[in-house]
Amino acid sequence: MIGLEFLNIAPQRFAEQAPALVVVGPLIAACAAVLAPGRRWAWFLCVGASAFAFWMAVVLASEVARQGVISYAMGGFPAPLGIEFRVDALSAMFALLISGMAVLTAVFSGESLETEIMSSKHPLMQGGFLTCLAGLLGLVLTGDAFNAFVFLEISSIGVYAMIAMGGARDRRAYPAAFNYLIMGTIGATFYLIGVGFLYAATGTLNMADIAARIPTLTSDRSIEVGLAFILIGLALKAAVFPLHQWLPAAYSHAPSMIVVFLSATATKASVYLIIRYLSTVFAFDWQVETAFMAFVLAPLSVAGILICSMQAAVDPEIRRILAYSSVAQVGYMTLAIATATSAGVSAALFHLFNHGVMKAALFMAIGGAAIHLKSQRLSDFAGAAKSAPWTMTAFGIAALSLLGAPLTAGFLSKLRLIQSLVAADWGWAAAVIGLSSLIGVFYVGRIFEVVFFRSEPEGGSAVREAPVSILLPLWLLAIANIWFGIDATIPLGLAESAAGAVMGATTLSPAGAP
Amino acid sequence: MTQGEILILLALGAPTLSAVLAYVFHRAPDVRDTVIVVCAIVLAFVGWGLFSQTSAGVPPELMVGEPAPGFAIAFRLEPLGALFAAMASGLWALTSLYAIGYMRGAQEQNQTRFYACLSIAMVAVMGVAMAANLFTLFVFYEVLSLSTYPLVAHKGDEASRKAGRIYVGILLGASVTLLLPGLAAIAYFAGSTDFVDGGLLAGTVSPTVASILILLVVFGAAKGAMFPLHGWLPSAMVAPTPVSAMLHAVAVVKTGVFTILKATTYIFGSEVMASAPATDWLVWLASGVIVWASLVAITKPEIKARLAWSTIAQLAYIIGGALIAVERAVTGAALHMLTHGFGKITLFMCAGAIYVATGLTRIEDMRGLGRRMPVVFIAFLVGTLSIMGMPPTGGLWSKFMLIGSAFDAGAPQLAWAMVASSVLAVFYLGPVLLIAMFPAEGAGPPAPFKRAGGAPGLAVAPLAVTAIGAIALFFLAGPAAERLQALWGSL
Amino acid sequence: MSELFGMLASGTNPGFVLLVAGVMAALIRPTALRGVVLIGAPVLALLMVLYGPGWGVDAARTDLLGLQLSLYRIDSLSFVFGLAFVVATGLIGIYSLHRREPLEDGAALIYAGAGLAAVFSGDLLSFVLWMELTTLASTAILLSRRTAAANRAALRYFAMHMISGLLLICGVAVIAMDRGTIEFVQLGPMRDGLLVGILDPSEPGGALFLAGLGIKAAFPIVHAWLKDAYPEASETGSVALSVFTTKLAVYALVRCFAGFEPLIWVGAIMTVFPVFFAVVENDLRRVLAYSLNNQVGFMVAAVGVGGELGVNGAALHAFTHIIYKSLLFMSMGAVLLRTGTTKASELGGLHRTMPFTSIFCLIGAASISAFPLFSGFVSKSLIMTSVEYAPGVYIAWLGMMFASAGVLEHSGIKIPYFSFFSHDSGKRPEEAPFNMLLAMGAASAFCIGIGVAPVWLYELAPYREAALEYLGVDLFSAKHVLHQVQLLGFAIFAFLLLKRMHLYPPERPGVILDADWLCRDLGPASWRGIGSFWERASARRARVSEAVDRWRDWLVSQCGPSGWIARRASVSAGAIWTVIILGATLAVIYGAVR
Amino acid sequence: MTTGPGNDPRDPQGAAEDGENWREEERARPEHPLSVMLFSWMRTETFLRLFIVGVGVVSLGAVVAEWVLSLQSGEPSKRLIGFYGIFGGLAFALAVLAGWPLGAALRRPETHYDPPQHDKADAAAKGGADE
Repeated sequence: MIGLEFLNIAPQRFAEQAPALVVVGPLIAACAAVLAPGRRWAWFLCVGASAFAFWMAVVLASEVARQGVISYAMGGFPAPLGIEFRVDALSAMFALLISGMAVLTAVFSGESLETEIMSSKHPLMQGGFLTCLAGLLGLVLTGDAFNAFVFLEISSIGVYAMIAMGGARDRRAYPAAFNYLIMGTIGATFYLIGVGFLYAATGTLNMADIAARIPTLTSDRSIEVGLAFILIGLALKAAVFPLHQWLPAAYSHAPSMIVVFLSATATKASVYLIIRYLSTVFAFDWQVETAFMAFVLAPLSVAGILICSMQAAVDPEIRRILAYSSVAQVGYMTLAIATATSAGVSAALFHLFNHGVMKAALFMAIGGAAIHLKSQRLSDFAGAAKSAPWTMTAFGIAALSLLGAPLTAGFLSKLRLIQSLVAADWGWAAAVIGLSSLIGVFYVGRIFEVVFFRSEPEGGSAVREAPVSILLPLWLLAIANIWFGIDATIPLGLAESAAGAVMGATTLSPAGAP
Repeated sequence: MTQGEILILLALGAPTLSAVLAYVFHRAPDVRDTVIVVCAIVLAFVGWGLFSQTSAGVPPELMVGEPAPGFAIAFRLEPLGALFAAMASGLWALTSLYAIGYMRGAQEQNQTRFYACLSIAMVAVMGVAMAANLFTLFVFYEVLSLSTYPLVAHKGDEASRKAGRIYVGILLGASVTLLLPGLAAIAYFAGSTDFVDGGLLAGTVSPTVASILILLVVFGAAKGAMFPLHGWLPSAMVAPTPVSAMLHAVAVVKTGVFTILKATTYIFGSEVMASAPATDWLVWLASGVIVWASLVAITKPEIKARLAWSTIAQLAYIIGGALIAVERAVTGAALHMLTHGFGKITLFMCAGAIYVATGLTRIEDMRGLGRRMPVVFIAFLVGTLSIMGMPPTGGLWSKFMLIGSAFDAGAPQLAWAMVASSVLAVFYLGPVLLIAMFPAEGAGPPAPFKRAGGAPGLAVAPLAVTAIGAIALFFLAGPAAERLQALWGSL
Repeated sequence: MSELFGMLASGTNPGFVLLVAGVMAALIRPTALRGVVLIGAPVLALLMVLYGPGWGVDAARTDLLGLQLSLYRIDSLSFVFGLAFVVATGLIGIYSLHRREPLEDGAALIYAGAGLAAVFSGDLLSFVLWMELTTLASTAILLSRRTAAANRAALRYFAMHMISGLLLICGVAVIAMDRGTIEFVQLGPMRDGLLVGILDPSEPGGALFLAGLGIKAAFPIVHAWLKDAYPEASETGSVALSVFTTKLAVYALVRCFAGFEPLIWVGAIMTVFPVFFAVVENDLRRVLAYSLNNQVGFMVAAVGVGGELGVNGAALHAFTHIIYKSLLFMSMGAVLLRTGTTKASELGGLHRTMPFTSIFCLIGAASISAFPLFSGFVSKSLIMTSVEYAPGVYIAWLGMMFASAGVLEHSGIKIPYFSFFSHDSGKRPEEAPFNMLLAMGAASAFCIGIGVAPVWLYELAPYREAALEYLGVDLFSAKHVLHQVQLLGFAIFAFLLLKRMHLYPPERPGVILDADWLCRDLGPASWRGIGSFWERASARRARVSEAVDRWRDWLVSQCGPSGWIARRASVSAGAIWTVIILGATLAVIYGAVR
Repeated sequence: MTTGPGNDPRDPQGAAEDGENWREEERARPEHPLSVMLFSWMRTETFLRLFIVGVGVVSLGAVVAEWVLSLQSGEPSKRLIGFYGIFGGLAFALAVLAGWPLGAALRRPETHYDPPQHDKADAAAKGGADE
């Protein structure tokens, strides 16, 4: 399914434990990394643990592809009493994305941290990163509502700490981290309250059990209220407009490494949970849910897409431009999900994957450039393409992908999004995406013009070519952007099977048409 | 591998190679220029090969891959595309010669990037011409937009950067906001985006839906410079003349109208077009644009601006023909792509040759130059006749077919607009010839040459060839039209 | 000899010979050599016409765009026109021998060649194509005068003929689509005993074609190009111009619209209104242009009558008209060459030193005024008779009678009188060069020869029997001659009386406003009006765009880092939003459940 | 007979510049013998009177002849005897007399259509557009 099945060479017993190993591995490595004797060791640990997690994710994914849903009882206590890890195609896709990005981020982190954080704090940074990774992976694999909250908090705590560590270089990171902490906690609390409501109504925390019991209850308001709290909480974590206020600051002031990782994964994990709750826990055709999606989620998405694209179009700081663009892109995903069709969810997941690939590349390139350039102002990147051709070419490719230029991944996902919206008879929403693409032309064009066509300032550009350890993952992502734009088998396959696992088969044509 | 597949690969490969080698040999301008010319000539032969294969009844095909279900990158030449490919590749060979003459004559900067981008633009044009479905066409359409942006912004000063912004903003903006949703919607309604004889959407969509889709396509393909998305074309005139000549007279604008033509012919089909109310609105709009753009052209004192506005009017002819979408109209529109291509490229090359030789761009300053640059101005005369649709140029035939079919299809306003614009062409192009070739007595002496020896031979020879081509089309239009009509024979 | 020409002529349109000769003439510098081409080519063409393929035979065919083109076909109608063209070309060749303008000579020959080729075309499309070439060539003739006024006139002329050419092309395109054929068949279909043209003006294609021909034939209101452009050409150029374009239009009108009754009225108006303009016009060549317009009106009226008599009338009148009108233009050309002007107010008394020219001019004047024993009488009688006997057009006939008197006034009297006689201007120019005299003499010989022995002209008529019958019975009948003598006699008598009584309007310099005022005064004025409106509009637009810019700047500032949105992006705002959205969600959910 | 310098029709201004000599030369050119023979007698008042009378006589004669002819043939004339003559004379007089009001109404100075001189460059740029 994903072309990486050859990695599934682990012994069967080992493979059976993969759901646990994929979380536990990074968690243990996190502790080890903090205690690591030097920054180089920490880095090796970090890369190793990420790679291990990725391997396990691949193993999981191929197992899922083979046998469908994997249910793993943590510690041998079966559900509903024990904590169940329930891995289906949706989870597997996210596990792959998160762990894959983690590997690249880990590789990237070596040189990047060098200039951003004092070296004594590297192990802490790497530990935080691995904690976060473990949390995110757990989040997407667990089948337990409360356990999901725990993993959500684990990952968040790692993130808060890492953002704050950026304060050494950019003091604005402290308030950013604090704000994120407050907002994140509100979100997590809302989620917890929602789970509490569900528990009160159903008496279980296992998602599958909740799903099974809901139909037996007649008109229990607590279910509906629980749903509202859970979705709002998760929307906050996923940075759905206007609950995204924490995100731009966090992305623009945190160390590059964590931004690369966050942009590709963190909000996406929350999107995962949203899909999970909407599809698995509750029924997608439940009128409460469709009402929520049509009257709350869709308007918010549209507002986010347009307003944040506008903000991106005028902001002078390059990382904030990308941050706003991220919020807009989350809007794309939630808009597609809000159609409540399998095609919509599939398109959202497809875009989610591609967006991860392109945003990581963009932030990575900025991070690579930032090794020598302290400023983040767009104007300081004038003529950067001349002084750092490799870095900036990769950046350009990813930017084109963000724009949705053909032959890049972004194009296909945008096409798919529009197609799913048209298929759901949401032509106006397709028009919104078109409009925001128009704004996208402006902000990407702006970046392009500065980077590629503005002449260098007097005395040459401060941007320098990034080191090989950054160029390597960067170009891997850039090539992936092109590759997935020409041959989208992998992301599309993942997205389709993930959507299929929770929604049923995808159709994109009207009845009767070939 | 069949011969057709090889030809398609060559058609994409030759300009790609040319782009790569331009960078490889950027330190040796002579080698670089030679390589570019060789690649262009190879491409011209390939273009001709594609055309003759198509007309011999073996349409070359090539399936590259399917990035997403229903969206395949695939190539297949039908007569319309073959004609476009042959025209673009043939003119490209001449333009590359001319470009070398011009760029050396005018001593422009950044020549390597220029040639590389020009070559990539050519890859895109060939891709558009050969596309087997709207998706592939769209992909190369966008590649063309992106690759020509550096050409427009070539000078790098604020004015040209601004022009570049307008250029890319309108072209990309329109295509992502309108064409892309249109593409997705077409794929949704038909299940694919393949170009099908008789129209992919035939019998599947209501007139209302068809109208929306038609509007999305016609305005989305902003390269066709349909009002109100025409603003990029005059502003793109800051680019060096070879760019204006090749791209804004031939490749880019023709890609726009070609997209529309392909869509109306193979996606919508004549029945859907006839049933959709939007067709009527657009025909009225096209008629208005034809007259209005010709009037604006009269007011422009700069020769390139005049030509640009004239192009806007002429493109509306083709769009009008595409909208009518019956056999004769589409044949006429395709033929007009060809004849206007030859005519307009000649005029632009003349403008460039005059600029290289004398540095003049304003028409009023060109008095008496006809005697000093006879070849250039005779070619200009030929180009003018072609734009007016006078014999002995091919422009006559395309106009003949377009006008006839417009009357026949119940769109006489379009025909009258074409008549009016042909007459207005007398007033926007006529004065150039009058001032240059028949200066009134008592006018001052002609402006001196800025460059010793006038325009370089490399900048004059190609325009003579295209002028001869414009005349030859008078005699070859019949065979060309017959080839195109094969497209309807397969129905 | 004849066989040789037969072979050559069997498949080659004689127009091509003139075209080739035209290109040669434009390139050849030595005057003598060019003279050979100028005279040799028409001679060759004449032989080709005489020994051409059989009538009605398609001698050269080709296919184009799915249409069958017939490049060479002679029939009895085209033969008359072709012959007249060839003769005129020869006269022009002789007349222009003294000139050193290769471009103009070449253009004139190409013009003639295109005209000849058009006449001998067997289908509408090739006819129109050759017409387009005549437009180009005649514009070149105008341009080769090389004066600013001629250049501007050329541009107007070209635009007008572009319009007409496009109308013709539109017409052909529509006809081709409607009928599937564009053959330019021999006249022949009979309807109610009358010959009728091949096109129906009530169909769109026919209407377009008629409109195009109407411009070429200088129908009223669209006639101004004729009087505007022809007098701006050089002395030889205007001779060439006077021959072809309008007569080609007449030829095509005969083919296509013979028997279309409204043409009688159009023709009658065409004969009448130029009379008034010619009276007040000062430039004698412009007077001739008006007179040309008026004469074409006679032909158009004959076309409208149709039938054998009408067709004969139109064709033969075209033949004689071509010759006497060139003769008149030649004589005025000689005056222009020798004095530098043709303004009546500056001329007079030239007969003292230009006796030959005066005589030739008088012969031309007598011909155009249709004095018996001159060529105009021979052909115009046919037309007047045909109109007289057409039902329901008596008023038109009266108009044409009036115009006959008018012709006498402006061409018969005004032209020779004000240039050669009248009061003495004091100018004593040299007599015209020999070649000019030769050409004028030959033309005069034609005029008198035809007038005296009309039989051989009538032999050429498209409907020979009908023509010869008319010749035998009516033409020289005492009654007819007496009528004409009365008409001319009383008119001349009136002239003499008016002149004696000083009631004849004096010749004053000036420009006479005509329909070209529409495009020369009203056009520019409205263009300027539009321009100023546009300026005002763009000023307003600039204000609008300023407002848009301000709005955009405001939007940008609100979206920017210090804008309204970003300023409210605090934690507390986030918390408040969370609560708001929670509330909204709960409301929606409750609403949905209820 | 010698050729004057102003004979080039394309250069009337040139002729005017050294016009005085030319005029003299022109005046000096003797009348052509043929002209003397054919036309000189026309300039006498006697001839003119005779000519007017002659034209009148011929015209009236034609009317009379028509009348005689119609008597002889016996069939009634379609139109009034002398209709053509009366009509011709009146038509001619009408056409000529119409010249007075028409000239007043339509005649403009000779420079009427000349392009305005002040914005010559503008006119050149627009070319024929203004015409």
